[in-house]
Amino acid sequence: MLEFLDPFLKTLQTDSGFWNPILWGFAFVIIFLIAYIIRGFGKQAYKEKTEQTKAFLSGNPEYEKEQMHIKGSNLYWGFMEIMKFAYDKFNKMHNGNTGDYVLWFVIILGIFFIVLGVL
Amino acid sequence: MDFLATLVNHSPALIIAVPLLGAFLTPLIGKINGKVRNVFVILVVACTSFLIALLAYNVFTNGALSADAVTNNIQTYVFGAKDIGTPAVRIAFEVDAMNAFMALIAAILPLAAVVYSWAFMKDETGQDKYYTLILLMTAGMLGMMLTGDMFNFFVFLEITSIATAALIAFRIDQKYSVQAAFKYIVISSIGALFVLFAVALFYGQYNALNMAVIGDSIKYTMLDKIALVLLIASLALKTGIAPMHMWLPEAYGRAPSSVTVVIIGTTLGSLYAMFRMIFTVYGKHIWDLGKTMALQLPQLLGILLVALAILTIILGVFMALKQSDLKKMIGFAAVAEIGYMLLAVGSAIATISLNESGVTVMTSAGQMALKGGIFHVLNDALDVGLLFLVAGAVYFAAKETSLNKLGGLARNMKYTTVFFLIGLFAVSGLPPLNGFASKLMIYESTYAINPILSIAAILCSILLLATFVKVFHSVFLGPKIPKFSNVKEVPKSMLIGMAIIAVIIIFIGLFPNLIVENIVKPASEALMNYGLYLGGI
Amino acid sequence: MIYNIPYFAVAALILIGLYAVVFKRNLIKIVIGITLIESGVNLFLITLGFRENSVAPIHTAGTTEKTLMSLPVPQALTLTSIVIGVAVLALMLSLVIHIYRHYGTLDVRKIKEVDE
Amino acid sequence: MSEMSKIVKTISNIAFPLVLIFGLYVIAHGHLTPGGGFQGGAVVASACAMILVAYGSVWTMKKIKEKHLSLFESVGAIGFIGLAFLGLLFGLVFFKNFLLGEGLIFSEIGQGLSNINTAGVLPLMNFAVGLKVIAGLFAIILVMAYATNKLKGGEN
Repeated sequence: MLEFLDPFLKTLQTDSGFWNPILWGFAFVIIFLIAYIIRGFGKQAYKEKTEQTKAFLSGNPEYEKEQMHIKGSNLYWGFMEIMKFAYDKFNKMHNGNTGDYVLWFVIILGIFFIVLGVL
Repeated sequence: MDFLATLVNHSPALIIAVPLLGAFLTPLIGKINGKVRNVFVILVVACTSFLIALLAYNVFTNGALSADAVTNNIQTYVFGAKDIGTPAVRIAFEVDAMNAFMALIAAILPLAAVVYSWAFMKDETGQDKYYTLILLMTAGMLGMMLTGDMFNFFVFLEITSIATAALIAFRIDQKYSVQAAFKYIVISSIGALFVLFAVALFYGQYNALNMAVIGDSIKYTMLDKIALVLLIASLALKTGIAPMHMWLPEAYGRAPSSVTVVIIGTTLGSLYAMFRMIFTVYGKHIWDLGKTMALQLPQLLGILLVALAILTIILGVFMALKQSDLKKMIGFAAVAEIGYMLLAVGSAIATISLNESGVTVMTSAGQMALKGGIFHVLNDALDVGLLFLVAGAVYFAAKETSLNKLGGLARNMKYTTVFFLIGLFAVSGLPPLNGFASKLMIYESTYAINPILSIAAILCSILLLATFVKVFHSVFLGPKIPKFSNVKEVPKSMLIGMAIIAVIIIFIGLFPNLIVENIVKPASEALMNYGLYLGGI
Repeated sequence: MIYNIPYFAVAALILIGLYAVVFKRNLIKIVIGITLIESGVNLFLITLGFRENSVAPIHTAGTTEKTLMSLPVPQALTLTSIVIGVAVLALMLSLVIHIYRHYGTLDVRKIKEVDE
Repeated sequence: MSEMSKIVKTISNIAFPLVLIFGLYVIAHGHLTPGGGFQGGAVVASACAMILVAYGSVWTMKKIKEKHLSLFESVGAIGFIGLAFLGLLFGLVFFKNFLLGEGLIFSEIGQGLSNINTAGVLPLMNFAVGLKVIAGLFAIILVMAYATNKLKGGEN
């Protein structure tokens, strides 16, 4: 009766594995339940909306709510700092100059010529 | 002959003709009323999508609707001939499973775009021109994806470029969009001219313009090598493969979002053309290793493409992480996604080798990579398209795209946030959405080919996730910002436009096998069995 | 030999055009470079269709059927390419006008986005 | 662009109809001689451009509105595509030359090498393309001239 569902429910077979979102969904639900149960074992003394939930900034005064939002460019600051050597080069590449964009095309054309044409 | 069969037989021509006619009628209808025009445009695009669906169904089932014009899953259409399907020295459309697959992508994107534009473009002037150009662009994109004629391909490429450049500069009062459009038209006209040069090289040698005829008679002379180089390099330029990708984030970022969705389709059309050139036009030399020397064409080409692909992924992801403008960031992410497709297909080409019995085969890992790459084309179009529509919705609601100024929008824009989360999960390859299925295929097969490739791909995918988490944090989460406290949810038509794509993403995510078996596998086989395409005309 | 001269012209035109696009800073000169590349490609197409001692492929009352004619197909292709070229040229020039209006300069190094 | 001297105006007045007729000739003989819709259209548009140069963009803009030109342009394009659709309707193939040999206009085959009454829908398509090119090119030139004029005005 439900044969028309068969093609929908078949598993995607790859060479060494498989992927079935429906099975994954079941597993997800089970793991979520387990996690929820574990959460139940947490500290009972924790109460919401009391002193406990207030931010503690090493004694500094708390900012206004509007100023607390971390702006986009401040995220991943450490990563950018470490990768600075790469970003310097990348920024130089993306200099917004049309001529340089075409120059890259000519360079790639040359590389392809050398690799495919001569070899 | 009943009506449906006639319609299906003529669908390759009608798919181009309907949007073209619609494009030229739009300014006239626009004189009546804005709403009538919008309904008309949506009807035209819906009609086109319906025709594409018919054509694709007919091709994938090898003539279930009309068996007349289809042989071996290939439907041909010769313009102006006595009878459709007669071989003649005319412009011919040849639609095999790969073309049909690409056309299906091109059926979804413009539909979502025009539905979305209803509200998105409501307050703009020059909407007649906008809709005309969108329809022209759709026609050009579909032409690129369906044509079987080299010169015709060039013409459609240029039609698409011109319409796209004009649309990127649609907000002509913003200086960044004008300069992005100028860069786009310079880059794309140079790319198209080199394609034309390659076409001329073919014509000079084989006296033919039809892809199948050229592929049948190709000899791989020195001139053919030059033509191959020109074709691959210029189509890579048009696709936005690093280090020639710099125009892409600017063009994607500065065009109105509804336009960007269609530009994704045109970019993928160029990518498709590259695959078609490599696998079909040069098919004889990719698959015929007996004669060539120690260093063989598929390996060389594959390694080159994989190197470019890795560069594309890394550059795209790293630059995306750094951006502070929402739309430009998604643009760089789109570059990285293109890298994944090229990685898969390049490594598939590199695995072509002679087996023990002296027959050229692609290893099973290579076939899986090819399937994954083609599947990823569909997924990328949908995921990145959805993200751009969300970015457009954010711009529409808050009139701001800078990540440094936005914040806390999830409070007022619930649906948009949900759509963004769907796009985020899909584009960064998290289960259970569609991006995961195709990326799994790519990782697994490239791991079998060379582990380093797949490790790099996975690492970059994680960075991609980090990028979009940054967007999610800085745009949607966080406290209410006073400037955006009055922001409202976007109008219904924009939500419907996003929902069209989101529903398809979830559907593919839940039933990946259905898509892979019925659509992706025939498409990859169509690329591998070049002989069928050559025999089509 | 004399018939090879157009091919040298083709190479020269394309290279000069690329040089102009890559190294010139004035937007108008970049546009000129693109049209140079385009004329190079068009010249190439036309040259491919030429046959020795042939006449233009026009049927008028005077020509007999047996006259050797150049191939008409490349000429049709060239014509299409010229038509497209006109459209691209018009679009590029109008974009240049708008760029000049916004930036007040035609120097390509100053036409760029600035990250805030 | 401001208007030019009386000499230029007079000469362009004389030359304008000649150029116009030559352009129309090229369009009409498109299926017999080199030329056709685009070439003839470009010639006619160049005649219009000559008027534009002689009389200045402001004057021309008063006489001819860009809106009307773009209307003509869409009519030409619709004519072209419509003829292709008629091929589908009457000849069962898109772009089919359905007029050929039917006894209507432009229907003869052969019968002398410079017979203008031949080639089926091709002359009609040439007319459509010609209309589109005249309107399109002239609109481009007009708008550009007007825009650069305004640009100069803005600087002063």
